[in-house]
Amino acid sequence: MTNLAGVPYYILEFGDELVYFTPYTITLFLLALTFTIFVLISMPERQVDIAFGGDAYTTKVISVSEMRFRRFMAIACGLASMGAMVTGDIFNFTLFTAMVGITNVGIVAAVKSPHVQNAAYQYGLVALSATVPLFGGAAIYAAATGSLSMIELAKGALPAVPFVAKAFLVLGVIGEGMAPFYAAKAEMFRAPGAPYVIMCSLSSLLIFLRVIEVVMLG
Amino acid sequence: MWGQYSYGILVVLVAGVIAFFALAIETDDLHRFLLLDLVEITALGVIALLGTDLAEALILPGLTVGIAEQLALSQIYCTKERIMQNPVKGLNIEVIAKADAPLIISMFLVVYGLILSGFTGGGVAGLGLVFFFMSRGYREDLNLLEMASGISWALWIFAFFCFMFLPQYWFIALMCAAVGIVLKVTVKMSLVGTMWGNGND
Amino acid sequence: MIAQLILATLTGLLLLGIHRKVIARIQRRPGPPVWQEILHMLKFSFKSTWIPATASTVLFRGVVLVAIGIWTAAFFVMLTGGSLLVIFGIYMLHKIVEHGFGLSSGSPYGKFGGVRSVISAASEIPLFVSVAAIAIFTRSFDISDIVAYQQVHGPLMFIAFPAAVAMYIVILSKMPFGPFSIVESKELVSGYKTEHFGIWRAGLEVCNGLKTTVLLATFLMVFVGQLPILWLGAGMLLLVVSLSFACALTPMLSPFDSVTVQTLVTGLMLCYGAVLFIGVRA
Amino acid sequence: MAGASAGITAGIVNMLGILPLWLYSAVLVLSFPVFIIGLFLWWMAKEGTEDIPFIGY
Repeated sequence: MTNLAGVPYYILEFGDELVYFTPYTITLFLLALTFTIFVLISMPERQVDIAFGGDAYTTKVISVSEMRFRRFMAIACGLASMGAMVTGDIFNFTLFTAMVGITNVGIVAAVKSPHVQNAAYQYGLVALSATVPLFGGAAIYAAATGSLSMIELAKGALPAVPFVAKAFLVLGVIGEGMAPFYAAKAEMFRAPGAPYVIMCSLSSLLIFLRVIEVVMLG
Repeated sequence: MWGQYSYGILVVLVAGVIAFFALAIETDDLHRFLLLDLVEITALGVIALLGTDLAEALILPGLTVGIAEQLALSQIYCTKERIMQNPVKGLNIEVIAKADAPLIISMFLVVYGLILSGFTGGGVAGLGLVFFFMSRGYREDLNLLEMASGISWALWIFAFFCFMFLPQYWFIALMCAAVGIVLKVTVKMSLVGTMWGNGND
Repeated sequence: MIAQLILATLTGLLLLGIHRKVIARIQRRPGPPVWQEILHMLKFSFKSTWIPATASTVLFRGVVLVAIGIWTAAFFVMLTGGSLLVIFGIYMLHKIVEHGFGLSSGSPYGKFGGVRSVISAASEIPLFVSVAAIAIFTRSFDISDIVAYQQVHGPLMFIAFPAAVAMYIVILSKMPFGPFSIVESKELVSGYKTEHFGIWRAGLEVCNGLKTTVLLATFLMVFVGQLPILWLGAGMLLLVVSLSFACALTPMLSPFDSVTVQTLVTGLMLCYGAVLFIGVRA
Repeated sequence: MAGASAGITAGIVNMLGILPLWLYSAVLVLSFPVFIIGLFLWWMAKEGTEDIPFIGY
């Protein structure tokens, strides 16, 4: 299956490190870009809490210093996911994925709510342990085929990639990102500051979509 | 070759399984955090098994990402458990603060680092300075450190141009570069621990 | 092509109206007229609109544009016979739209809708297994190739029946009033779209119309093959009526049960995929 | 208003059919949402004053 996600439109090579765009990755890349721009220019919303049994309500206001930190982290997250979308190198992909994990923790780390803090900590533990299968998978890719370049893998001339390596890669990405598989990530989304929090779920979805393409290569 | 690799990866995977098992049965948050370091090492083991130059190039970013994640998590742990409210200033142990030993050890380390020169030397000398600052609760003068850093940078650039345009003076250039990088790494190392907010003000 | 786009939107909204009508008739209610959803869209677009004082303005507006934009892209991919992966990538990214709609207003109801939408992301996994199962047969992800394969070998509906069932369930989870539509269940007022009213809601309706057309037409193209336009319409109508029966006869599941059922379907699909894969290798 | 006119002009330019297909669809993907929202903004009734979100009955 050489023609996986469409014909690559554009390939940019720096020796072994390469960047390429297919219709699939360019769609994902543009979406990451769009949301990064939203994060850049939008102010956070004020989340409304209702005091039950009365008409009273309160809004959670995000302080400027907290907002700056979270906006920075969200932009970093957007850049990392953009990188993961366009890279043509499996190890770079895992590095970007790990970076998305760190920035996801950072996005909610400044929230003062103990509930969210706890969720972020638990998420961080899982994300950190997920780097083991992630890097391990990439290393087995390199050991079995002698190459980390996705273009080379797609050509089909290299030895077959062992199933373990693919399973490790998917396991790592699921550990870094996918919300339904553990509740901590979904709990993080209760934090106020929608434009930033949404970056967490966007980046994990994008990376999951990309890893599907990566796994089907080679 | 493939046989050796398979055995190696089997051993690392068994180690990984043991580490994950420990992680799974541990319930205390801090202990789990510490165990994670153990888990992380198995990932580096898998990469190291490649046994080529590529492995070295891959371990470094892997290690950096791991350390960055651990730093982020430890910060969250601190805010989560409200440890940040009572900051620690240096090693406030009276025996160390009064004695001459830290001074002597630091001096030894710095001198040894200067003799070693280069990246490693900078690391050793920086360690000496860090030890000294920590034991004395020294108020770092960031301006001085910045100046030293700038001078070392200039030295390095000078050495670079020397290599480019006056290759016959290569020995001077080499010395300049060595001294420059020693200073640079020393300064960077001694900055460790000063970026944690305004604890020293 | 703009005409096709607008036609697709109106068709989708009409199908959603038929969906409502059929559900109502099954439940022995008169129900709204079939063009109610189109009127709905127009009505919202004329209404006086403002953005809640607590909202994150840029995201509140931007997410509507993104919602229409991604489904327009999916429509073009479908028309030109592009990669199936792109359509299903877009299908998954619709989660972000729901999430953004829910969180950007600051309303607690919207927030819960958004969080539920993230939790129910498990429903998307069977989709990828079914896509992979199709690819095992056709050796390509391009819709044009899949259509060409079916002209030789007959409809994939019969060749890969479990994959068709899985994709049917996936479409079911995106239909309103279905057993899996926990993101807009009534205890959350309107779920993620609680605070989007006026023209922003009308924009969401446009997106819903496009989405319905694209999903149904893709299902038919992938599992039945290339049909003449009239037969395509008839097939979509049939599909909508069957979906309405499924929606009308099942209660809405609780969030926990919904995720459990979807995870079970995922597990079954993984088994099916593994069997196929081993069969191809052997 | 600006959005609507941008959408319409983009549409007219693309009607000429001199552009390659992928560029055509890319432009349309970008302009269609703007066109729709711009159109709605154009014929929408007067804007009201801001209010807090719905907090229950």
